[in-house]
Amino acid sequence: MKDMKEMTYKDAVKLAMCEEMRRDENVFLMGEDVGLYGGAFGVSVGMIEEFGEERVRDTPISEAAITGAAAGAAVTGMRPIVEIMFMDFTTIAMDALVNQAAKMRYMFGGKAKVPMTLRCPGGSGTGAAAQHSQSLEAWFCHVPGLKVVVPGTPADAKGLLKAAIRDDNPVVFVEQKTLYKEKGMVPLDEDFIIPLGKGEIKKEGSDVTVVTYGRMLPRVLRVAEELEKEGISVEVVDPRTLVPLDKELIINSVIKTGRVVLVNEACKTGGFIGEIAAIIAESEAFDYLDAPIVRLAGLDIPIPYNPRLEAAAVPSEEQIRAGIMKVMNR
Amino acid sequence: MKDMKEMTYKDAVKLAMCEEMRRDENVFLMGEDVGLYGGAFGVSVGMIEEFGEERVRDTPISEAAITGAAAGAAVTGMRPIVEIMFMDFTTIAMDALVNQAAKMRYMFGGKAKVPMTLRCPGGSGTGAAAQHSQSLEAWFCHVPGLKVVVPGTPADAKGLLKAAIRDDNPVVFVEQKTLYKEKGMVPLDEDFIIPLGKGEIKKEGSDVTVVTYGRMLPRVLRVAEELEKEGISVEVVDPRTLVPLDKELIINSVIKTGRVVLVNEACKTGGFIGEIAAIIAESEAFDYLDAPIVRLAGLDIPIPYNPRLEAAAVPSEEQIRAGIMKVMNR
Amino acid sequence: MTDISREILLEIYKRMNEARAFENKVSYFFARGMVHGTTHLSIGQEASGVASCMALREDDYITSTHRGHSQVIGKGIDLNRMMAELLGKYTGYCKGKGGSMHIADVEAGNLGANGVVGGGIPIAVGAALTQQMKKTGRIVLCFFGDGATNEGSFHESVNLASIWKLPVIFFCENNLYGMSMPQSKSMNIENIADRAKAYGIPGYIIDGNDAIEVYKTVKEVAEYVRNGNGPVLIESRTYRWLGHSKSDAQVYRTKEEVEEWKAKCPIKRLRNYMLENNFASQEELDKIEKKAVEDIEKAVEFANQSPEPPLETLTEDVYA
Amino acid sequence: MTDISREILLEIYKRMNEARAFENKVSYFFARGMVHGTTHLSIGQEASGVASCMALREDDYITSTHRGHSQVIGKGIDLNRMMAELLGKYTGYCKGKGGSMHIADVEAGNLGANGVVGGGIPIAVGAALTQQMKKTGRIVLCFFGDGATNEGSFHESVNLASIWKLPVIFFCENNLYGMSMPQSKSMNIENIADRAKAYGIPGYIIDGNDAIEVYKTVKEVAEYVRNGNGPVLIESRTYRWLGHSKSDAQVYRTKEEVEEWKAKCPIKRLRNYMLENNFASQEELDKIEKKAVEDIEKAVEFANQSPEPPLETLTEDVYA
Ligand SMILES: Cc1ncc(C[n+]2csc(CCOP(=O)(O)OP(=O)(O)O)c2C)c(N)n1
Ligand SMILES: Cc1ncc(C[n+]2csc(CCOP(=O)(O)OP(=O)(O)O)c2C)c(N)n1
Ligand SMILES: [Mg+2]
Ligand SMILES: [Mg+2]
Repeated sequence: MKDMKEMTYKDAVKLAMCEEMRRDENVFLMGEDVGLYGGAFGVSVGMIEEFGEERVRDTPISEAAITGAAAGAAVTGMRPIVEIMFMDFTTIAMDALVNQAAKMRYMFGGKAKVPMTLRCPGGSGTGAAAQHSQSLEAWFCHVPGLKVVVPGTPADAKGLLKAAIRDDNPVVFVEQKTLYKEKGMVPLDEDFIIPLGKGEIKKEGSDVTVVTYGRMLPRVLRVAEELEKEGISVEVVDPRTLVPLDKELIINSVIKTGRVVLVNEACKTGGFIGEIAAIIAESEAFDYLDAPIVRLAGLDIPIPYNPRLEAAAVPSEEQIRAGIMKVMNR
Repeated sequence: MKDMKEMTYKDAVKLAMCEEMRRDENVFLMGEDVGLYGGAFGVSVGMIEEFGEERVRDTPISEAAITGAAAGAAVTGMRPIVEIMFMDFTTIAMDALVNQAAKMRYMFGGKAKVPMTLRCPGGSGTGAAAQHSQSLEAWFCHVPGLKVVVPGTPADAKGLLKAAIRDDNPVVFVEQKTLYKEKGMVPLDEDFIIPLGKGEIKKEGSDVTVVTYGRMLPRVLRVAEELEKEGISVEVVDPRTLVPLDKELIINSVIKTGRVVLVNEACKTGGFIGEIAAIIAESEAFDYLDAPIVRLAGLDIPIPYNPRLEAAAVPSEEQIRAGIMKVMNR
Repeated sequence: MTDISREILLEIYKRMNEARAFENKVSYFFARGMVHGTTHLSIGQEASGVASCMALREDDYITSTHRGHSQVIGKGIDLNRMMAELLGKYTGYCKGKGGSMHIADVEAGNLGANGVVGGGIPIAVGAALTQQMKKTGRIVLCFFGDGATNEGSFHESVNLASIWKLPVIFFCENNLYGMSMPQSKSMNIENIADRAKAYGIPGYIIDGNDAIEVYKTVKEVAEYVRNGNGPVLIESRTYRWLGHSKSDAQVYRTKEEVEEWKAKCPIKRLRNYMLENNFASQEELDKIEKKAVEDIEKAVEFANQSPEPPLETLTEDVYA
Repeated sequence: MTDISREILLEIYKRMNEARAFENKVSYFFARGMVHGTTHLSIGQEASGVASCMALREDDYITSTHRGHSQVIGKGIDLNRMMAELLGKYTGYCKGKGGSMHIADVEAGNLGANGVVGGGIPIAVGAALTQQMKKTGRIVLCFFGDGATNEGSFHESVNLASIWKLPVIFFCENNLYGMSMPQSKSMNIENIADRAKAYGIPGYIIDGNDAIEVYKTVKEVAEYVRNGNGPVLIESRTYRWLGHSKSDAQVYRTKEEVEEWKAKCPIKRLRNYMLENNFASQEELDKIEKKAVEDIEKAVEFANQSPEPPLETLTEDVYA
């Protein structure tokens, strides 16, 4: 592996796109204001200068057509990356994504490939209120044919986005807006790929397993480090890819520790950690569980505007700590 | 309670609509081909004759506008019922339903009511393949502000639809196409209402709890009756409403039996029974569990056309029986 | 008299007859409950579906619809594998997983029928984008119905294609109804072609029952589109003789109206034209017709003898 | 000379000034990071937002947009509660849960700003359906931008309203850009009003910086719409002086262009008109302007002194 460099999550996303666009002329980016403007969150700033407006395509405000066009371009030989400005607006692209892109291959008896990546920023924390703050990854996980990725660090963002772009299936790549400015060491190797479906133990531990991903990962890690000092050894497991899911990694960790806390930002009811809970409860890990599973998730509410309320809508470090204490029976 | 009458699930749905439209002039039905044609599944046949084309409104093929218009009509004083021809096409209405209807009240600080009902037939089994056979209820359950109902019998269909129409919130009412022609006794009482959020024990039992809803309910009941004869006492719990969910009923049953099988038709990953598994695994019922939770769900595939393949895509009675045997350690 | 060659006219005639025979057979099967699911027949619309595709280059693309049998036969398809797909067999185009609503042959340029009204329109636009970016010189013919033009996907897609000047022909088969909804009730305009004005592109209205007009218009428009002038909207007026799908009592239209349109049969019309203008003899045309029916019988035989998809295929091909 | 009354002109002038003062204040807050989130200011568009609403009956409805401050002030709103909402306070219109993008007052006929481009258009259609079914005589004024007309929701909604002849005015504030995308690149037509042709309804183009033209057109169109003639599309041409939202370097347009439009200030224009035609004196107008600034200061004070929403309210009002 070549050098590493410290960079933001946002820049890691950009680097992945740029490297893949240099490597493969079939890769291109399209979306609202991704060109000169550089995207609503500035992820693609400067790309139009390098790649031109053919390959960094500004689109009208037409999420359904953009996403469907990506599917059509993908099935005929391109590898489009679509940026949907906020995850909330995938609501407008659901037919294209769910009924078309995800199902084409199967419906056509295996005689089609749809190598497209749909990038979208998810999550709350920016004061943008109910229609700009959702975490809807669970929806996509429920759609066979789609892969779903939610990176929690800059390095993962790079390695997973490159894998997504090279993958021959439609991949929903959920970026975390509140992580965009977070920094981390990122491998510069142009073949640094993190295979979709491979989770990672972000911190080893022996007393309790915490499974989490995305925005909640840094929070969990901070709590885990504090607790370490207090003598509680927390193992932090980050699946990184939700579909396909690294079940083995999760189950083995739970077998090892016998206790598990699941954390995600999305609304609790129907969130993806519910699926993880079910997987654990039906697995051989069930017999090793010394306490009920604890889930910590966003409240079942739309995200409010007021900053204090907004912050209280998703699990805080205090709540994560309390959840771990609870499963430890302390 | 007045008389009961035997009728189909489909007629029970129609009866509920007719009664509510007679009772409240603000209630009306709109959707594609709901008028003269009577709806793709014939649910509203004859209604236009009674109520006229103002109140049984044929719409163009415009799911986004129809659903958004229902929200707009609801917030200004009407109580629309929207029929989306197949659940798969709610993909086109997701912004209207999820970002608008579901969130209006909260976003506006409680100063709006959105009393609309979105009816849609879900599920496979009719040979209509991948784009006309999905069971997407889990999506809606993940959207705070929506209520979600999936009736499994004609009587429940009537009582729950009437409750949905009278409810002041947007309700997604998922009909089961393969149950449309199933018959059952239905109360004729015009005030027969089943409160949203109240589940029912469809069959009492003591050895094992099976939680299921919708199309899988009759299958589970048939298996349960067979097993009864073989000396296994199965309790069948039907939540009927997924949001709000009658958690107590489920948890108490699991505490009683110590074993639980969860069955739904939807794809396994991210399906609503995953949520139910999580609720059980984090509840006091966890300590009563004598075996891992067993989930039986649709495969993680789009629904294929070939009838044999299609049938194999969702849990069969044999598989349900095997699942129950497994949790019984037999 | 037309300058279309005799060979092409005969080929159009052949494929229209194949489409008719194919659908008559399918209709027969469904009426007897011998097939599972539903189907949407295009009997009466064959000129529209067949002659338009015949005007394409072989390497051009189409996106087809739920009412797509004439379209894909027009594009050139193996009838055996098509019938096998309809009967859910392993030898079908989609290995029995797609059925009538999803017949596709991506390699041969058929990007798939679509069960979602308007669902294929953005896909066509994306396929056209590929052609433009890769400078292949190919174009895309995008089919949809009158009802589909009320979907948001139509609007967004045509707009997108118009600003990027993509090589796509938006081909609206206006058969006057979207299921039970007459066009006159589903929109406040008479000519769907007028919707082109919202995107600054040309709009044409053609007689969709006249194979020659369909062929010539698409041929001409294809060159315009291929030359980088951007998309075009064609409204092809036609009629479906049968119900919307398997189960349709057709209460929304009169028998007289149906009879009127049956009199305008596109196949008879082309036949008469060829006879009157000495393109072909009665016998020749009879032979073609007969052969079409026979070929469909053979296709049925092929399908019947084909295996069901093995159960293991159930979970295959979800991912590449 | 206009036949609009002096009282109305003065009221329009007052509200335009309030809108300007409100947004100047908000801009100041955001620039200093004193508010959380983002906002979309309509400075330069006040005539369009204010005068159109002023032409409505008080009991008519509007659906507003992300760039809606002028619109809702035009409709008549309590500035204190509006400012409180922007600052996320409990006394705000949405109890601090909505913020700039969701200001609503359903009872007063404001069905809400919308964070989704085009999201309010179907809602307006539904509200108009209520008016038609209940025969209230009220109409709905539906705001959206040039960019929004490329969304499917625009197309489906206008079509639906056109066939049902619903009492709704589709009011497009064409400020030449959808975020960074110039109208000239996002669609292949010059006049958005031409999109009306796709639905068989009238389309008008007006100078959105001329409060008098805006008022008169909407007044006239409102009567047409109220009388059951169906919807109308109005394209109101205007310009936003500031960036799209809080963070916008505006690389997509020139300073000269912005300056050109600043010279066309809608407030100055109305002021000059009133002075030239003796509708009001310099002092009167100065007083109004001053009062507007003061009222906004008072609103800030009100908001600052207002409580934060209690934490218990977090889970309230999800369901009715
Ligand atoms: C999004 C969507 N809505 C509704 C349907 C149900 N449906 C299937 S075909 C059809 C009518 C389509 O009308 P048109 O576009 O005119 O095509 P035609 O059937 O007349 O060929 C409808 C409503 C669907 N398949 N997809
Ligand atoms: C569905 C959707 N897509 C994208 C956005 C992001 N966005 C917010 S405003 C805007 C531009 C809207 O342009 P226009 O309709 O012209 O209104 P303007 O901002 O110019 O007033 C965009 C792209 C959004 N809020 N909703
Ligand atoms: Mg039609
Ligand atoms: Mg604009």
